[in-house]
Amino acid sequence: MSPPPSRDPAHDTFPKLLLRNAAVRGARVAMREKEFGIWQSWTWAEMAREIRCIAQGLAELGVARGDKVALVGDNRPQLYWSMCAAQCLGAVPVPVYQDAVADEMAYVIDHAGAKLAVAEDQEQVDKLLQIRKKAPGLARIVFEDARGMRNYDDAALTSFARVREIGAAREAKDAAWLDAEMAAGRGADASVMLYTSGTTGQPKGVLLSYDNVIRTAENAIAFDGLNETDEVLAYLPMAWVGDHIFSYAEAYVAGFCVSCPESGATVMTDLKEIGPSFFFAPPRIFENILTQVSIRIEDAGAFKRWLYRYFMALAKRVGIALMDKKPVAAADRLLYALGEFLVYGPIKNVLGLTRMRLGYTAGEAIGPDIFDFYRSLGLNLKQLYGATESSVFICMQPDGQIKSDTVGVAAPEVEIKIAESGEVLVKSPGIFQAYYKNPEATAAAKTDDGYYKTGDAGFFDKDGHLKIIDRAKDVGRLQDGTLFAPKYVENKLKFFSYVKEAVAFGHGRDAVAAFVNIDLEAVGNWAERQGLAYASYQELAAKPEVYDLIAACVEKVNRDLAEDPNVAGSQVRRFLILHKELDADDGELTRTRKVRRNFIADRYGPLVDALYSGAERGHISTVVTFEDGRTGRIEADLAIREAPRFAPARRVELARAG
Amino acid sequence: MFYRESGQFKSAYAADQAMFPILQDRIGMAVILAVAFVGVPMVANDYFLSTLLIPFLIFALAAIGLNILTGYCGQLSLGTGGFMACGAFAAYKLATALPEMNIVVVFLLSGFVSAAVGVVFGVPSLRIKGFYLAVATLAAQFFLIWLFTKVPWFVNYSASGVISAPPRDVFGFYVTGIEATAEAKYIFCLSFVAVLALVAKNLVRGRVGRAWMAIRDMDIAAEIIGIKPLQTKLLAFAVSSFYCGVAGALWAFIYTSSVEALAFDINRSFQILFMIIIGGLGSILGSFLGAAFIVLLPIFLNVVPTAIGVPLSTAMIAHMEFMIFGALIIFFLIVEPHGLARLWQLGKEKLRLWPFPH
Amino acid sequence: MANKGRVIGDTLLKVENVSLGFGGVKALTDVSFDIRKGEIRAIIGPNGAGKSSMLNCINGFYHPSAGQITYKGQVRKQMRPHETAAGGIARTFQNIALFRGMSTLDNIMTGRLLKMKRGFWWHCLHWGPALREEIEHREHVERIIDFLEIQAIRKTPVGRLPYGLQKRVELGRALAAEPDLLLLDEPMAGMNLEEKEDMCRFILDVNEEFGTTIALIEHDMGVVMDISDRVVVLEYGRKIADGTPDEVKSDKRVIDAYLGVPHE
Amino acid sequence: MTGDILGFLFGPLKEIWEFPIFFVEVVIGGLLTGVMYSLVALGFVLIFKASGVFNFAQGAMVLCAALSFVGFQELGAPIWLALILTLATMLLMAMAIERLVLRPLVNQPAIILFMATIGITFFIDGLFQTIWGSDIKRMDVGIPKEPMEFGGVLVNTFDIVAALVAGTLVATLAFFFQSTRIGRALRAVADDHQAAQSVGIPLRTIWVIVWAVAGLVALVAGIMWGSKLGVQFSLALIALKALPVLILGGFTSIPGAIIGGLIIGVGEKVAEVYWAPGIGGGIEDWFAYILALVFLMFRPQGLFGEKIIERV
Repeated sequence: MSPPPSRDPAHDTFPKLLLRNAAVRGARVAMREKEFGIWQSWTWAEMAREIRCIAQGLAELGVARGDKVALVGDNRPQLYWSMCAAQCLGAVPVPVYQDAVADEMAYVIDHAGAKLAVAEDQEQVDKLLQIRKKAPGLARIVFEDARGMRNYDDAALTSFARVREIGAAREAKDAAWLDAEMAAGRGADASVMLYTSGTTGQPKGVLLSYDNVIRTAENAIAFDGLNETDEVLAYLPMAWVGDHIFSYAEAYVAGFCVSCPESGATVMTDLKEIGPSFFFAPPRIFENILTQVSIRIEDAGAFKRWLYRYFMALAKRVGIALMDKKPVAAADRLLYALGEFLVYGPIKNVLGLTRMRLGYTAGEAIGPDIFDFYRSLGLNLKQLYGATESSVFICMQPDGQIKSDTVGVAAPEVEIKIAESGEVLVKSPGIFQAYYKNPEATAAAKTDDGYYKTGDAGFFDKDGHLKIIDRAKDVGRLQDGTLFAPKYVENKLKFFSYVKEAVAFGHGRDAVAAFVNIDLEAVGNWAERQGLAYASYQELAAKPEVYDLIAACVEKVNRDLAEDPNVAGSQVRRFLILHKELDADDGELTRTRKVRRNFIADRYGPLVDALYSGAERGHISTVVTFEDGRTGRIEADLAIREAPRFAPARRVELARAG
Repeated sequence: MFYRESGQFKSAYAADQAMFPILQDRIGMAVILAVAFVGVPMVANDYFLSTLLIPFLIFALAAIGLNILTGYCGQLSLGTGGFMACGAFAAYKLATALPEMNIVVVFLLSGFVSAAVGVVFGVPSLRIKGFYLAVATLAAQFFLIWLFTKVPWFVNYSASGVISAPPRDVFGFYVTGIEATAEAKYIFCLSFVAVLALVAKNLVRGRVGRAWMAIRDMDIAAEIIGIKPLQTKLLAFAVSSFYCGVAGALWAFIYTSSVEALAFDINRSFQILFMIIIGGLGSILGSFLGAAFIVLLPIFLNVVPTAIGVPLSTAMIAHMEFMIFGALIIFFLIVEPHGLARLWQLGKEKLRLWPFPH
Repeated sequence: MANKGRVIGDTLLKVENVSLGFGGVKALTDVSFDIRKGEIRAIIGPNGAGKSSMLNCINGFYHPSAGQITYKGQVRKQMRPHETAAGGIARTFQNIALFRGMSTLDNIMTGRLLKMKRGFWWHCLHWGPALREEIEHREHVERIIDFLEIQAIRKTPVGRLPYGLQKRVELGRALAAEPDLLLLDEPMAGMNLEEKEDMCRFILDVNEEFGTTIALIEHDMGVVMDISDRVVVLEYGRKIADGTPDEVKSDKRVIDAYLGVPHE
Repeated sequence: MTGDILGFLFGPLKEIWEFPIFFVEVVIGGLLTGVMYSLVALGFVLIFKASGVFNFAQGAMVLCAALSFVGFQELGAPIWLALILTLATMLLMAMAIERLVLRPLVNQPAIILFMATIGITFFIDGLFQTIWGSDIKRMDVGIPKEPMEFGGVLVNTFDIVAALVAGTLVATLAFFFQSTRIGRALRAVADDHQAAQSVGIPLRTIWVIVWAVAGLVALVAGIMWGSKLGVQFSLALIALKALPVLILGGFTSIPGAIIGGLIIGVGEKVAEVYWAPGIGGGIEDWFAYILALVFLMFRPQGLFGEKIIERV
């Protein structure tokens, strides 16, 4: 069953959209990049020229229809161009997570069978050269930034400038050839291959067709009213489907401008400069920004702090109602307007969100306080539910119907049903073609009637909004048979700014126990105000005062959980604060920074045992990988705390809900 | 608070290096100019224009001149009064010798005469530095004033030695002499000051200004990267004296309407120096702020004690002025050597980050 | 170190029998050596060996009381430092000599002053050719900023920067002049290991990427031996050794000087 | 035209040749005025040597000392008491300056300190005139003013006394510097602030002492000048005359201050008497400066100043 084609049949591939944009809005800026102190920009016409030259150059290097081209690096215009250039030739771009260690990269490149890779800089080139034995198909490496590459004489290396140069020569001779190649693409062709990080096992290559991506992008653009005047900052990994849809697909379809930050370290400054109208970030980033806001305001003088508190309280009271166009008293409206001038406007300005018309957060549940904070400032932040396999969009929140604990209603042209097991099943134009070279997994992921199994457990609330509670396979039961959704508990913990990560255990146990990672910045700042001295994360994490702080958070979570009869049994009985931050390099988190619960349970087995043994302390010794690749061993002796628990709310409600 | 900079990104160096890179500042400046050129002449009375605004503008111009030399190029000068006198007398000689010449041209030329004199007195700056140079500039101050007092040629052999400025017009409006209205004088001064302030700002933010600041911050390093010390310093002396000269001409022709050397004595030099210390060394804006401060303080001292019922004698006010200026100079040098301009800048920075402190 | 592609050319600067004295104190006595085009030449020696005096002679800050300096084939007359700068010699200082009142960007822009030709009157307008010139040089400076990885501090007043960054800005200012001969006076003094490594990388990159001839003074023997082609060793104002790092390392007098064997 | 200029330049030489006695009188008059300049310059040098501060306020201190001295006398104090009270005032002022100005500005560039002393000048000018009034006051400490004749040369007794007083003061200061503990400490401070501190000399105390001594010198100068010209604001301007003296003599040299003063005194007087009439007179306002300036071009460090070696 093939997805419906794009709504504009003449422009059913990105290369065709590129030509259309160059023709209808050639003078509009298509991309920007902060480099050499200013925002270098390219119009659609210039970008089309660049892409054509690169495509010709890649063809010269032997890239042909059906080949895979790996893209390795941060968000750079040149990498986005290479993506489109590959598509011009009918090749399939495979963006790779730029922070992947060599082994992970080797797997992806070998599995995809990439012939050529476009790497951002020396660092990525080094990795690629290192993995060539494991990925023998990789014949050529194009590098964008020539810095430090002077002494490399590997025959496989070509500079990006050189590719562009030979491409330009070829383009001058034979532009018609490329025109034909670009026209030869069809909507049903494979457009891009994105590797899912996967919480377990090896990553899977998700093949999406042009129809998948373009049709979905069209729907989303119509849903949110995006157009060519919008501005987006591309700062999330190119290998992640979210970036592919928002910074690439939607930009080509709607014709808006995408800006690339100077470097990872300058994203916040660049964000402020650009002031995007459409902004996307995982909850983690919104959370970090809010933490920053709280910390910075704490350093302000008494008057400013009072002003901030007063107007934030007001915003909390009336801000969201105002945004949802609900009736608000005239006096409050007036005060809110004053607040906009004195507090909200300036804060949005400093954060770079002044021009934000639309913001999305997805990937994880966002804390209701955090979500409400942004919305009460008058920012149209929405939650989104999606997956790589569905070209992102499954559920979206329509304006005026935004709730912090649901992900909204089905997106346009999306059908959702809930399986017996509670799993969410989806059918939409964006549902992927197949997992590359993995028919079993493809078969397992799709039902016979064409639904994609999201693997998430959830249910619709009374307004028809979908509420996701956890991964379907992770939902377990305590010994007494009570339902236990670990992520639900973890998220509740993580909604406290002091908690960076939490890992909850309980399946098959008599009660719930948890590991906690403190947020070094927030807790560190708190410790400074308390006059607590500490030298390292480990030392801070072990402080009894910090335990008290976290215990208070756990207590609040338990109180909260007790309110909802469905999850009242999941209250945390015992917890400990881990001596190190969970790290993707140690395999504890996925590249998208989701906790790998089972891996952690294995690795920290003695600690889990200690949580359930009633011991006062747990001992652990772990191997860690340092930044330079060396490994070392960390030993720690951690305190374990008991948390107070609360009686569940009345059974009557439980009965009704059940 | 007022600043909403998000989204004001620069995609060209010209925009990045603009005088007012922030939109709100551009709007603010446009409003100030509109008020100064249109609003003020419509509302202000003659007294306000002739005793407050005109001297303020002229002082500001002289302060810009001294700031270029001292604040930007680091060469302390106590001869400002002398260079102002130069401009005043050059303008008088030019205006009387060539009555047909447009007064704007006269003023500009007198600026160039001052510049030439400034260069002569700047020559020692090659050999001597710091307060040695300051003392040397006193030579200019005393010598020039003596010259204009003692040599009758400068006053066209007038017996009294005090002469009034001849009436001249621009576009049919008298700007000097008895027939000139306060409004015409004000607009004329304002135009001069606005244009020259713009030129000064242009100079200090480009190649020339960087060379000056390099000399100021570390003259040895400046020379080693290829800056010619004498030429750079002499240029600063020339430009500085040009500004002071034009200011002197405006002072004599427009403000006092009489050309006399005593108006430009050593105290005038100190007065201008105080303006740039209080206003801010190395800041064009500071020159305006300092001038405003020095013009307003005596008025404040006159009005406030009377208002609160403790009227002061004239002598007392003069002494109070001395003390307050002295104390303020020390205060600013200790607390904020970059003066009011820096305070404004810090305040602006606060507004840009509002409500955050950093 | 794979320094392929580098070409060491002819003599760029030749110091012959140079002596320098201040009053009664002899800072340099009869020192001779040469610097070849494209090489990294180190001048080392214990404190007070006359290394800085040597650099000061080369860039015209001091005038040798005897001997001569030949630069680009011409015997140099008494020259003021700004004249040697115009001849293509740039330098950094042991005790950072940045313009503290200016930003990083402006500091490096001053390094371009020699190359800016537009007249004073255009600068009054800051428009037309003057503006074009500013932008043209800004572009060049931005490349240096990018090269030295100091984008984040572009508009920060240099006085507020930590020591290591100030050193980098100073290198940037010297590079902005596109010198033929770059003199570095203890570029790594007071730096921690990581900063030293960065600085070494920059020095090598400058040498290889732009082909700039570099003469550097350094206290830290290890660093010098790693990056330089040839080394001159001074002690008490006299040359005691000259050669490749390996030769110098095994020279008995050098070992004595560095191990502090009493000297009569 | 050329003839006029030559006549202007060389005419007076003929006059000098013809009336040598008058010339000697002029020179001696110049020398004695020069002594008075030296007296003011001495205060500058003292402070500059010990704290590196170019004290522009020295002239104002002369005025303040004189004003206070006369003021106390007007209040009925006998001369000795007025002298003590004035000295106490100057000491108080020195302490205030050290505490309120020098201490907060320590380690600032010299030029900033210089500007700060301009601030001090204005402040104390205003303050003392507020206290004592700004009328011209007569000062009489009983020094005779009749002219005396030495071998046909007429000399003013007052000037002789002034010269003697100045000489005594200089001798005392020289002794103070060379032979007392505090004096040696002062010299150490002048050479190297840190070294002085490291051997246990409290820098702040030193500064107070130096400023107080400069106050004493100012008092002496004030009494001399005040007796000669009356006590009034223009006394502060005398100080400006001491600046070229310093340039000539070098900022750090006491002998330089004296010899510089004498040269300026003589040069100014001779020029005034012989050449000034030809160009309108009143050249004493600037002659010293131009002389110093011309001199500076050839010897930037002054007659006795140390040669400045620039270091990088």
